[in-house]
Amino acid sequence: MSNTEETLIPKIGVVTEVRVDTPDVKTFRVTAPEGGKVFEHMPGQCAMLSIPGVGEAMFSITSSPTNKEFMEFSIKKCGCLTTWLHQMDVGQQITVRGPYGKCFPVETELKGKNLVFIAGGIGLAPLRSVINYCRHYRENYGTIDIVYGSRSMDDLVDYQEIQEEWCKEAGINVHLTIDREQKEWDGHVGFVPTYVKELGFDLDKIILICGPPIMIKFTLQGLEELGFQKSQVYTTMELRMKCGVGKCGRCNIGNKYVCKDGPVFRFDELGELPDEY
Amino acid sequence: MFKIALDKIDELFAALSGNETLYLPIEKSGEIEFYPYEKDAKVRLDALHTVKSAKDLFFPQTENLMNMKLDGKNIQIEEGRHVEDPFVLFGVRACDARSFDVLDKVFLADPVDSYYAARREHGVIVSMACSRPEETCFCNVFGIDATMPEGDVVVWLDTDHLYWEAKTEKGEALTKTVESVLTDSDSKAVEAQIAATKEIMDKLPLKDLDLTRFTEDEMMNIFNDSRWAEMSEHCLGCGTCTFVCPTCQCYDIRDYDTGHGVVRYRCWDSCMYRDFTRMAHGNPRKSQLERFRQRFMHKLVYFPENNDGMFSCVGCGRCLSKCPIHTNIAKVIKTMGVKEHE
Amino acid sequence: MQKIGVFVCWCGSNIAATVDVAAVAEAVKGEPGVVFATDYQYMCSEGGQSLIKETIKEQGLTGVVICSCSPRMHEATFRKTVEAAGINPYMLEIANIREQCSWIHKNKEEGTEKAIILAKAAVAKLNLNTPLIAGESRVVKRALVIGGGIAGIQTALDIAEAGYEVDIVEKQPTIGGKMTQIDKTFPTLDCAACILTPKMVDAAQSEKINIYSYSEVEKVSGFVGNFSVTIKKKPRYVNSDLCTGCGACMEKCPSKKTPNEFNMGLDNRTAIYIPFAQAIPKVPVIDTAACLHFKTGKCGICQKTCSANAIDFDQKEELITKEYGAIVVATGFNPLKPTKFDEYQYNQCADVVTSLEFERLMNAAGPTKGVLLRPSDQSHPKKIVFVQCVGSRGQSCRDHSYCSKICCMYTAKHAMLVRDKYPDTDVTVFYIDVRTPGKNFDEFYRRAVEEYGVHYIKGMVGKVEQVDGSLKVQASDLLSNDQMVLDADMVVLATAVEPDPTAKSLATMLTASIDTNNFFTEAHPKLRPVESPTAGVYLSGVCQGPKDIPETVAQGSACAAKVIGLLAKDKLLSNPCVAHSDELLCNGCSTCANVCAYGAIDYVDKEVNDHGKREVRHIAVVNEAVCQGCGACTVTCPSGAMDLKGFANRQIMAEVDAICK
Amino acid sequence: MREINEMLKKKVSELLENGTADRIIGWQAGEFCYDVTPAVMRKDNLDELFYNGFCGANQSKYLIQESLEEGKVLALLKPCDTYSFNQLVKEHRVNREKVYALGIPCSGMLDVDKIKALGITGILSIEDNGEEIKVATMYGDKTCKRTEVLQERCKVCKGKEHKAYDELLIPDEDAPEVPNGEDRFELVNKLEAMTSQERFDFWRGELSKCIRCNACRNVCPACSCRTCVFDNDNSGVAAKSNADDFEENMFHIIRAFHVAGRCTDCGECSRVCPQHIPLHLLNRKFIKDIDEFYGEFQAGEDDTAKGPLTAYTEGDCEPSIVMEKGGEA
Amino acid sequence: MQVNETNTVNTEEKEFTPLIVAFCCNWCSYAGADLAGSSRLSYPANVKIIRVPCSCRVNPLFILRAFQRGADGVILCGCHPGDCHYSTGNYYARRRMTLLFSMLDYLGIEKGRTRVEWVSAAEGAKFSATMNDFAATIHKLGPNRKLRDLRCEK
Repeated sequence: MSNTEETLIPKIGVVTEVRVDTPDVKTFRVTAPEGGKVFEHMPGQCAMLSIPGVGEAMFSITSSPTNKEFMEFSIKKCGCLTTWLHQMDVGQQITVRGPYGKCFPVETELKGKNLVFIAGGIGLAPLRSVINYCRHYRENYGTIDIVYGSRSMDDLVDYQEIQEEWCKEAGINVHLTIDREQKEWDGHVGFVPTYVKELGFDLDKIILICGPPIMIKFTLQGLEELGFQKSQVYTTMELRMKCGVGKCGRCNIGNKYVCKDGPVFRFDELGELPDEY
Repeated sequence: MFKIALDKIDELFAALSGNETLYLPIEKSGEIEFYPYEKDAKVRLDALHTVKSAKDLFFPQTENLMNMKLDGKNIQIEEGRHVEDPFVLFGVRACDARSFDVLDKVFLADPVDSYYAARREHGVIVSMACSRPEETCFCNVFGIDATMPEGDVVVWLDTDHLYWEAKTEKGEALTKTVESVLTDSDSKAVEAQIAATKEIMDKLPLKDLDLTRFTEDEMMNIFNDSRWAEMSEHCLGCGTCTFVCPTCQCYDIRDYDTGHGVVRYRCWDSCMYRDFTRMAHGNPRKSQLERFRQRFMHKLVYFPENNDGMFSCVGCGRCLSKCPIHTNIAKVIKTMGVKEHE
Repeated sequence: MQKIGVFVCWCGSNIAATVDVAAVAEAVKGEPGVVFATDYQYMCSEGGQSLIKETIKEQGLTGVVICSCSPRMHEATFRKTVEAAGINPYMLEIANIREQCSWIHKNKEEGTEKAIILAKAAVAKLNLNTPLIAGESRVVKRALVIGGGIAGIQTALDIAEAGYEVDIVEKQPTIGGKMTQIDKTFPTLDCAACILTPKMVDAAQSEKINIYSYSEVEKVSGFVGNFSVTIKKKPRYVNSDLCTGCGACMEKCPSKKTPNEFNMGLDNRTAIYIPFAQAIPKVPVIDTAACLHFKTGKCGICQKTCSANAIDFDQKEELITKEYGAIVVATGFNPLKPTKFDEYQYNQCADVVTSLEFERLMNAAGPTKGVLLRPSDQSHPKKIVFVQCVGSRGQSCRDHSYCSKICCMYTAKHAMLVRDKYPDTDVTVFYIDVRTPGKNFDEFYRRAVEEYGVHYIKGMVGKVEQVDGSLKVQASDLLSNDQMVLDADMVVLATAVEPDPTAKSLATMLTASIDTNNFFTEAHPKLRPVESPTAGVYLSGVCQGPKDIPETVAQGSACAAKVIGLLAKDKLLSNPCVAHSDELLCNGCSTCANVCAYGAIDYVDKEVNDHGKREVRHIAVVNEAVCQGCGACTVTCPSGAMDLKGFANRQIMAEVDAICK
Repeated sequence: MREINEMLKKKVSELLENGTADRIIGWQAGEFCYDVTPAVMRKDNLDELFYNGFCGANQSKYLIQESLEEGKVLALLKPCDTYSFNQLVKEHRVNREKVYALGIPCSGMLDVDKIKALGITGILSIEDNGEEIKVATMYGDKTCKRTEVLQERCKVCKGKEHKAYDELLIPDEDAPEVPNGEDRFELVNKLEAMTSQERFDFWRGELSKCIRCNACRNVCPACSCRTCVFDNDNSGVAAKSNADDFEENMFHIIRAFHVAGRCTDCGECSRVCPQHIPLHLLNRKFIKDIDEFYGEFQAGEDDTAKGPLTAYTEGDCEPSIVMEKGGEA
Repeated sequence: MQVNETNTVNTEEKEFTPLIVAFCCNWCSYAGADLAGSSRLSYPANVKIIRVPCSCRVNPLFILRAFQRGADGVILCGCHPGDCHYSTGNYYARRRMTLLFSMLDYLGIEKGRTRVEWVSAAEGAKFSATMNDFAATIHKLGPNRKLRDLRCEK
């Protein structure tokens, strides 16, 4: 049985690399002070990061557990803490605790399945971990499709990795789209929900989706029109959290605690919960 | 069973506070709370309730978790935990005594909250039977017997004696330390008092509150009940009900920069507060209706669903007398306990 | 996180003698954000400044702390320095370790310790600084002068002289103001008209000056450099472009019984009239209240008479909106009408007159052609009593508490003129004090007493009574403590100067402030006497407080100099350390606007996005071009929505924290 | 009271019927005889409307939100509520156009906590005959004097005149008088007469009870900020609990300061405090100082007057006046 | 209930040097302090000046903050009434501070710990004399114990 000493008391992490992904998203590489990962995790799990004196918040771990050297967090600047995080340089220490929550069922329900990842904007962050995990254990999974959209070309997170690794890898179909026409862009233009419908996936696939609420809402509608069941779709949620262990009450929705029972939910499970997310 | 004459009760308190801190209802500046016993303290065993509940002793309103020192880019963490000293909590009413069970479900569930666990372990609870309930009492609704509270030791008071009975090993151990001031007693006086109290309890106006809907009806039916709107309409969004409640356990973790380090502490929080779930880009509970509903849904539906039907309310009635606008859980149970359009 | 460089100046031995500068540099190295710290002999020298610039580039600094002399000394210098190296000039903080440390402490240990704390406070503040950019706004190269009296004319002429356009708005049909009604001026006794009318002509003929007579300011918006003013041109019913000013219409007008304002109602005028012969513009105006055409629909004789076809009964009120860079208030004064002073019988006796009425009675162009005659029976008064301080320096509600300043002198002038022209007339002046500060003023007053034999009695007039066509004046002599009753043929009341009644509404339009007496308040009573606290609004003449003509003209010119200084700029750079209201926190309660001396806070309805909730709210918005950055609003705002850039709550608290560490 | 209750019901239903307003904020009976709750009612549930000696809550703060909503709301204002109402209108927090203010008479409101403090517990019903309060309890019938259990604010009633209204239920001159012989500054004077240390101990005792539930703030019609500085994490002073004695002082000093010159002395802060901290004594101190230093001022007397902290005179007293005044050092 | 882990350090053992925070308006008093400096008129080194644009910028929060963090005295200096650079700022400050100080006194905080002085840019001597006097007053009052935050103690 673990107790508070391991949950509320954080560990120290060191920022070893800062990557500017988009004008408002940076990816931070974090290791333990002595090197190596601060802790192990599974794809979809989260960690509480904090700058002492500023605040603490939950972020999904965007790197794959298969990476044994470091963890990565892609963070969009939107509030007080994230603004501070964005000001960090290499060498800065932060506090890290976790891992929290349930992961995507990569070792159970998803195993052997054909997967479609649908992401919008910063929503790629939690899915990136799963994608790279599945790439690593490629033989365990069927086809992989990735639909990723953003406001513009500049807002695509991890664009380099997408282009240089995912797009080049056999057996992975990457479908990128941006909201509005742009000079340098020769790919698809349009919103993710419509693009998903245009692509029209086979019904034998499992969908993993993450992005802005409005995108999820319309994509889900589209998927249902295509014939998908809610039980075929997984998502991950973002709520305000403090303890991470289902005690502080903040992320309580219905009889679930997102930090502990989530953040990964299947849509048919979510349907039974109050719409307070 | 032991007893001690009330005019000698200071001897009991002196004995109890000999080796460890004794907390009991003491009046200071006109209000009663569990304060450490000291000579000349105004002990108020006659009072039905303290303002804050006894949970404060196990889950204090503010508690340091750790200290952090910053040096350039480096952080050092020092745990702010301290070794818990044993203490006695005296005069806990049946409702508050039950509230510890409710809190245990949260804090002792995996992963255990070691701060809470340490205090639970080090605290001996001396509960006190009720003999003069008030109109706001409805603990019976939750199957609590106010005349026979849970606790390591139970005491009963009549007009001139205090009766003492140990119920657990911890209680027995405590009894040993105070045996010298107690005398043996039979249970007749206590039985008579219990009978008298039960008669009064039958007159309690809220004794018949019906909870069946909360466990039987679908969660979403109750959630979507339109009457939440009118019930919550004038809620001020303050935290009074939450902070006087013996079972509310939401907390916040905050940092305080002292100028030579950062203290990370946790403190009580309230789901009634507007910023409880607010994030930079939005708030899933935008209105007081949603926040109000969350508090009562949690107590009456979500919590029982996860905890074998145990409600997160013990009927102490504090919120009934303290709510600035007199909206409270009794009204919620009465209104929402009946299906809409029935 | 900022990247801060700290530079500790020795100032030769000025600092280094009592502060261990190297220790200061060393001590701040561990502070959050500090990536570089050093000391140097003279930070402000060429070498020191290049050291700063180079370090900024080498270290990629985002902010600089300089520990040196007072920011009042070199803040501007160092701001330029850091700006030259590419960082925002407001990412600079100065720790004052000379004037406020090394120069006052003798013990080096103590001095060093304090310098370290001051440096740390500066670092703590700088960590929260954000780049500030001074706002720029254009300057409309035109000024508006409100009021066409001597103050307004002087200001307008001076501005025009410098080559800028000026509009004068005058509510009367002619410019000239009160000075046109004055006969002679003290202490030289030259004729007012002779010195004023040439200036009026100059104003009318200036290519740069545009006169809106018979017009009023209707609305003012905008701010310094960019005011937009709506002027209401009242209909004259005479086409100014066509009218030749021949006056034939006035001769023929059958309605001749309207009291003549110019002569203080001491004679009558026609319904169509030009106030006086030298009026500018010399275009008549029809008084619709008196005109038979407007009253009955008949008549129209003037129209028939006018050979230029200038009469236009259908003329309508006209609204003109123009932009101005500066606004000058020159609304002047009115003499108090002593209707509430029953003891002087002003309402009852025609021979009790005010000083301005007396001016008209003495004036060659006045109702009596300059012969002093009693209004009641047109006889020569033999005994005249002057009463000073009527409505001034009093305590009761009908009085003003202030001294009207000019009455002593003009009363001396009146007394002297009467004695000069009619030596057989007995002249007595009742006064509280005689106040004659001014060049040649006291000499003037003494001449009145000594050469002209005017009786000055320190005392108050208690009562004036009319008995058989003559006046009995009851008074007390405060020096001899005698009660007396004087016979008089005429009593002249030196009535108080009052701000023009339009002052209050105009002040509201301009968001300029006025005092309890309705005089406009200056930006600083000593150092900025011709500016109002509202940027771009200037004060000329009596609207700011009682003044005589030379003072008025001097202030008019001073005011013009200020306006010219403003208009000479192409752009205004505003101080970026101004207040800013957080739209999500603002309650719209307007408390901040109540304490703003500059009218810099507006309220607007704005859609805001409050954590995902969109709604329209009524909230405060600071006009950055107008805000002066005092911070009064920030403290009055309970929610903390209002904050001051450069001196933000968090920044000041960070300094407090660092000092109290 | 019963008579007024009937008149009120009739008037309200008339005003809702004829479309003067489309809803009303009134009171609804609660579980017990004393726990009256504010409630919005419309034509169809008007019969729940209710007015008795426990309708003390100052409802003017609700009008901030109500006046943002569609339609006109009917507000029932007791004489003392109109002060807060004026103040809110002055600060543009309540849209006057959206409120129809019906002035209702008040003969002093009762404080159930004071009844309980007399040892009367287990209350089943309360009868108020205007002079005496008869309480039926689980432990027998009790009586007490009405003046004994009046709310704090009623003991120093501002009078029966309504300072703002669209209509009065009964003319002010016909309304009952609230016996208000007490000097509202009595306790302030008493504190001022203490030594500094005694005052410190008094306030420490009181403020250390504070549980930071924010009831005082959330009920206060002057504390109408959308986001309080103490809730705003960016303000630098945000706190959720009194982690140190200092924070108890800080919260209450600043709260009193923020409402200084705006507080109408409605006493809601003290009424709702679960710990019965006499918070109104902080506000009254400011009121007393303002009266003494800057001339008598009653916030909410009208909806235009400039507040004493947004005004000044050149001859104002210096802060050093505090050195000469007050208790011993 | 609060649980604080901070140990109370007995500071009385050391010689007491009061910590004084002085808020000075930029236009008059800060310049007055500079003048005191250029005239070499000394005052205790434990007086630390914070520059604000005007005395009306000083929020009661800042003053309480200083005490919280361990200041023993707080003084606010501004232009003389009537001489405010912003014409009216110090009038507001005067009312605010009068009320705040009165409230602190009412709460039992020693009266002498807070002060307002009007010091013009020409009054270097007054600035130094004021600071000397204030420091002496605070020294007499002893350390601020009533309005401090235990967490912030070293």
